[in-house]
Amino acid sequence: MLLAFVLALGIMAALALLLGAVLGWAAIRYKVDEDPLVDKIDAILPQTQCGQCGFPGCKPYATAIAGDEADINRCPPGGEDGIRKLADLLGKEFKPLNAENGEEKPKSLAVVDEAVCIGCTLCVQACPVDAIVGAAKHVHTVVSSECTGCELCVAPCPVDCIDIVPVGETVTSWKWRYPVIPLTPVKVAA
Amino acid sequence: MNARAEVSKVIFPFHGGVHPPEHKDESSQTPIAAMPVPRQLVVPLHQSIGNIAKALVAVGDTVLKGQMIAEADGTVSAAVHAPTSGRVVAVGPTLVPHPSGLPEHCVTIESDGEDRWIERNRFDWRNAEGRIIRDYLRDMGVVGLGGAVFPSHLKIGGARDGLDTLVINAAECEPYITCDDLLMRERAAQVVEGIKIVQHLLQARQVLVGIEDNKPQAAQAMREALKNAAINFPADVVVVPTLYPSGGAKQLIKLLTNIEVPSGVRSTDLGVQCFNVATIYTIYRALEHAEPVISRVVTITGNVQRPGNVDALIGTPIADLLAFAGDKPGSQAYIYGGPMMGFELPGTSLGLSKAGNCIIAKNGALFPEKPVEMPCIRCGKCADACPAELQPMDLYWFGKSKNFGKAQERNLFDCIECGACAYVCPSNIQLVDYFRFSKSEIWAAEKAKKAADQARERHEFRQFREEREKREKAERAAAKAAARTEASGGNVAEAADAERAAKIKAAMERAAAKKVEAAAAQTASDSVTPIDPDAVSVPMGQAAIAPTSNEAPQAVESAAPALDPEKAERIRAAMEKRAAEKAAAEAMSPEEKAAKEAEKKAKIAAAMERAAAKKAGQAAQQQPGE
Amino acid sequence: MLKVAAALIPGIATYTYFFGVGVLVQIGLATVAALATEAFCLRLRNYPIKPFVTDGSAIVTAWLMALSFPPLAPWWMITLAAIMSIALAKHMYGGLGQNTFNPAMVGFAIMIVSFPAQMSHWAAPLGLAPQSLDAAAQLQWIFTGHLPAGLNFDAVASATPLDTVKTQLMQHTNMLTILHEKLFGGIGGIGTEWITAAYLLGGLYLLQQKLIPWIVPVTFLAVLGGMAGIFWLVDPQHYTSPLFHWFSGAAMLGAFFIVTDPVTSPTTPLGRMIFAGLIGLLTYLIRVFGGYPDGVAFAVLILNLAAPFIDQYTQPSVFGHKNRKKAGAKA
Amino acid sequence: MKSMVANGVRGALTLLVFTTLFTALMAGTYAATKSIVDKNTADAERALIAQVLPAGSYDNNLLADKLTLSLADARTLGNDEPSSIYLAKHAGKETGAVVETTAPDGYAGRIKLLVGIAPDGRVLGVRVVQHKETPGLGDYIDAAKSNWSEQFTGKSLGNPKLDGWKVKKDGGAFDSNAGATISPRAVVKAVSKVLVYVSAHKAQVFGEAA
Amino acid sequence: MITQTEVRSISHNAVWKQNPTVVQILGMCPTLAMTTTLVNGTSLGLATALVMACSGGCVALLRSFVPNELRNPVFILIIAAAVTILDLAMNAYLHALYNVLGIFIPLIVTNCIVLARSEAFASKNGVAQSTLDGFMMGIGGTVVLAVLGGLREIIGKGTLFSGVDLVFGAAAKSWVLHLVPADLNYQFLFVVLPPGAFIGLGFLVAGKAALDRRADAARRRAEEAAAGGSEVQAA
Repeated sequence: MLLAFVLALGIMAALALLLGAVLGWAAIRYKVDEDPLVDKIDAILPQTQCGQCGFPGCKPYATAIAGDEADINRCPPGGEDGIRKLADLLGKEFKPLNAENGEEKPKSLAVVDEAVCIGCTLCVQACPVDAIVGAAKHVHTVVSSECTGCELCVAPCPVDCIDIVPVGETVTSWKWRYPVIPLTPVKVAA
Repeated sequence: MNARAEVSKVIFPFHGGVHPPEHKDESSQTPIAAMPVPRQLVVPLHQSIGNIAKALVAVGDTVLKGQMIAEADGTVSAAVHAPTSGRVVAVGPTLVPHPSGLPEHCVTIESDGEDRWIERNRFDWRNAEGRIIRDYLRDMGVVGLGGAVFPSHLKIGGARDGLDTLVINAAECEPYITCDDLLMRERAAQVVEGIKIVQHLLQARQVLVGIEDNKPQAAQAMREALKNAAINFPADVVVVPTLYPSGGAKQLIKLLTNIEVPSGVRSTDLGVQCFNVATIYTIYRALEHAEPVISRVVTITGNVQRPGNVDALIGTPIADLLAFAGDKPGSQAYIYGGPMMGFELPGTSLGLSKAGNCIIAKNGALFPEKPVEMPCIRCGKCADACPAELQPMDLYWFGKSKNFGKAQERNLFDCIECGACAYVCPSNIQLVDYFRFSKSEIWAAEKAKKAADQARERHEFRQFREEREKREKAERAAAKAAARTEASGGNVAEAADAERAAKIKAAMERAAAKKVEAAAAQTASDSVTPIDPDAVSVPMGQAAIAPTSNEAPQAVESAAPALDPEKAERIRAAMEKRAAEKAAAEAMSPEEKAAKEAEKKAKIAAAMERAAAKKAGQAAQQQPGE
Repeated sequence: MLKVAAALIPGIATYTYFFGVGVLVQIGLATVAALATEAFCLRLRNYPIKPFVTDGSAIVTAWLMALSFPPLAPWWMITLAAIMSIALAKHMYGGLGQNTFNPAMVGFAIMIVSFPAQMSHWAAPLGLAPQSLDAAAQLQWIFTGHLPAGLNFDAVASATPLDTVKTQLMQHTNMLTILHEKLFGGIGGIGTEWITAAYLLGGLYLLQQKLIPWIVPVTFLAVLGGMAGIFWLVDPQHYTSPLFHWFSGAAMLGAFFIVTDPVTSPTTPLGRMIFAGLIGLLTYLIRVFGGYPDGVAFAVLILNLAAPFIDQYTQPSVFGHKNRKKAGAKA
Repeated sequence: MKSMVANGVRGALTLLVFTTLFTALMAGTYAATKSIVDKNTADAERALIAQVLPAGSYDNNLLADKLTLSLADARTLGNDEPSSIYLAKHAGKETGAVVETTAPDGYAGRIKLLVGIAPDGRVLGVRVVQHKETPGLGDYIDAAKSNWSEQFTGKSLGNPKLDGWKVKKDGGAFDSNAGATISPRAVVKAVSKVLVYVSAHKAQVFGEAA
Repeated sequence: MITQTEVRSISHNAVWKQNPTVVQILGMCPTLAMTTTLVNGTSLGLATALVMACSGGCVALLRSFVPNELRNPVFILIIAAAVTILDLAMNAYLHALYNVLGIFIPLIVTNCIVLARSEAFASKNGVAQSTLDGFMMGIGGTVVLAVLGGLREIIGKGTLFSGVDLVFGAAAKSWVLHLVPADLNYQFLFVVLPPGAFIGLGFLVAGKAALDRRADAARRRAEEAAAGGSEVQAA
């Protein structure tokens, strides 16, 4: 009986030594340095770089989410859809958009009223994606294909010549709708 | 002499297909009628699958028949011409024949009744270079008239050592439509002239004209015209069985040559090219008579008094066409195109487009209301009917559950939206609607993804640039400060020890100066930049406060190595180019228009550079990994 | 769907001829219960009742299930089975077109697992039993569980040919002796062989109407017969012939009416072939080596589960992509 | 490189400490409960055997008084391995024997049985110990499912005669459920085999111990 | 050490919100195999709760000594020890019940809910909290196992509390309720066999979701009413 105990203990100890050593070694050897999660989150974020989430850009917000420092419901341009995708990715529960961060708006573009623009370059400096062109003392224009509609250029403009215009649907951007299923549910008699 | 050799007449059937009631006799009994010039024409500018043509006229301009009123915007686009002479009364969004029912750019012309041609010069295409011919066709607005309106100039050329087979699509498989049938019966000789031109341009070794066996008269006319024309290449009419959608380009190519063209592959690369017969006709008119595409034959049928074919000007309001054919009461809607692939028009005020091969007045007798859509029971009838050999029930399922990735995996984009699956579905499911929905969702998602990637890249680049500017500024300032201390240090130096001590002191002072300068730079940049790019992980509220002098140099130093050096290098390279381009663009900016132009060019160039840099970067990253 | 029901009628008629009105009672009970359950579930799920109840799918389910039941099963069993098959196997999964398992077979399987004793109470076919039950006696037995005075259930009951073969073999009886029993007629057992032939007739009608893909019944019967043939040729003393396997039990009913159910089977041509073949294989294995006399129901249910998987791996190549594959292989 | 080794050593030592601790804990519990567990196991076995003996008919330790059969003998009783016959004694006098037997021909495999036999050849009791018969169909031979197995009590080789040791359907004396005759058939056959064996080895079973 | 609110939130979370069986769907092997009767289900559930409480406490106590990469082996070691001790103890002191639960007691080691809670909760929280969480998780599972076992017993066998004598001795045999008279030999095997457990569990999951939804709707209504009320007051 005693021998059995000693034997069991011995085998267990030997196993423990071996496995512990392997695990300890492997933990260092196969360490993954980067955090691919940040990139995955960043890929879901809309990249408007608008800062409405309270972080200076999408990547910082992604880093904060990955580090469990920020909630997933702080991105208005991403909308509910984006929150759902983040919830799926992180295995979290869906939360409605935090109203403090703003509300979901249709995709918009900044438009410079060229009659008013004085060419101060303040909006050029504000634009996070370099979508506004124009030199000092010359009228500025927004490159519509690169504008993310983040609205960051609106505030710095001293003459309020920038408008945020929602992008309407055109024949080229039109999408086929989800086919309506003509299955009319029976009205439950109350 | 007629040097015609025998051509292969074996038919290679494609999978699936359906045979709905043809309804062709109603409209094929009368010759093509000429439609009088209407009072007003609404000419859509989006007349190809590519970019919308750019308008060249403004309200109030007078135009002549055949005058270019909009030019092609880029390669995948085609010009638009005035169908008659008159005055431009409107340029702007107007309802167009499109399933969305959304307005799109149109030029509305009020006819002056004179129908006066612009001066035309015959184009000497035989001695012209291929590129010139292609540009000419683009400027003549030649697009595929079968319904897809693919710019024809893109299909000319490409094959280096000639083409094996030129397929002329005259199958016209959709029910009701007879415009190609009548065109061949009445203008076969001109079509054959067109065939000769295209054969020459493509250096095709043989030409096969595919006609369904329900159009014997057209086949006969074409055969005779081919016999009568002096052609020196093998060409013949191949009569194919009537089976929808044998008129689909891919299906017809398969039928005639046994070549299957997969999605995303140019048929030219497989040695075959396909043109619609009406397109061939317009190519002939354009090259031999310098006539741009300003009219087309359109079938008007269904619930009308005089169903038939009309040679109508592009832009003719649908209402005028219907009035010409005698619209009967009881029409619920008007189908634009055939009953299988067409769509219901959002109105009748809109103008005929080049894609409009048929208008069907729809009533309850001809188009009984479909019974209720029932759930899919996976019976597989749709798979049996699918000419693309897809599994429509699976695609339907993925589309319905918005599982688009899976749909794409199962070759959703091989679907030609022919509607055969929906036609045979015993549960009356509108399968094609789900496929179109899935496709447009996928496209939209891809577009959004591209835009996001672009924005991310631009943002990262911007951050990098700001970083570099700040660093350079700091370095300059430090150098200046160092020079100052060095000078003062020289006076004090007497012994080696003292010198060393002084050096240490100088270094300390240098560091201190650097700190100060950096802090200054920081504050300076803060005053113009609302977002502090250094404070990467600091919430904005904190970042708005200028950092203290202790934090600043730390941030400057730590932010740079935080970037992956390889990536930084790439960004630097891109940045240098970009900066140069931007400077150039800005230099040109005094004139508003010039600035725009330059910017656009710079943008394209920059995008190309970026793509190249990205590719190089990826390659560089992959190599050490392997 | 109604055509499928029509194709079952010759089978039903023959079955009734050999086994009495009990068959019709089972069918009637199953139909009523299935339709009522269908309507109730649709109502509960806020679906329009009329198009779904009239599409005939519930009726076909009910009939198939009733035909796999012993004609003298008590009334509550067929009713419960019908309710279970519609509510549990069909509507729980999302209704028509969404069910993973063949509802008829689920109903049957639940019952044979739960009440194996009652589910093996088969009356002897016409002319075999020492005492036969008239219509009134059958009804009395089905609805009350009692037989008229003087009748003993053991006297009217009889095992099915498949069951007999299996149990007798277990008693180490020689196959030839077994087949000499009068229960066995020409090939598949008295009555049974005619009923299966009638199913075959109905199946041919379905094939002619192109309502079922021919590959499915053909593969199923070929594999079942092939398995039987191999064993039979090796050891005819202990294994029965392919003909016996084809014309007894639910082979024909399964081949044309159950394995062909589109909802629960794969959709690709190759997939259908694999599906039907594996069902044939499993049916034979369960019949000969398993714990239950017939294997069609269990084989179908097991393969139902594998249908999406089979589909996934048997996707046919799409128009134009065949060349590409070949070109890729060459390159 | 060094940190890998260091970390490995640290991991090994940590795991060693934990393993030793918990192994010791488990071993301690095992030692503490062993005697009770052993007793429970023996009790359970005894109770199982006692099921086929009338209550109060023995006062000996059933597990101790047993006869181990040779493999050949065990085979005649259908067992694969050497089996035992347990002897019940009351005040030193044999009151019965419990025979382990196996019916090989159940519907779904072997059926293990315990048969209690009195010295005069009467059956004291029959219990199915292990079987795989179809639930709800053949499993009524299990005493936990029905009292079918009680009909053996009191029967002997002469009552009924040997050719009456069949189910009623086969013309014998034993009841069975309609539609499920294979399992009872197997059990009846196995019990009769035990009776035949015991009567043939009467001296060996009862005499030798006496 | 542990506050009242903590106790409440941990308990609510473990028993209802994160119920191991119907929400996390963990530890299905015992759930499906051992819920043939109310007594079986409850007993196994309680055994699991006991193991979870012990292992939770142990893990929380030792967590600071465990390097990150050794978490799994050490936790499993702790759980295995707890289960082995319970197994031996039950064998010794509750032998009849041990016979019934048989191989499922050692299998608690592999019940993923035990390791899951060690990893997700105990490795980050205090001893008291972890013990409570483990125990409450076990209780949450027990409740479901008991309900499932009870339902299956009633529908499948027509009895309730059968096997109670295994826990409380032979005297308890009379406690068994026969909803269907015992001599009818009623048995609905489909429910007794594992498929019945799957379907029953499905119904329980659906039932829980329905209850949650109803509670949610009620809360929303109450909120709306409150909001509406305040608006009215403001106006």
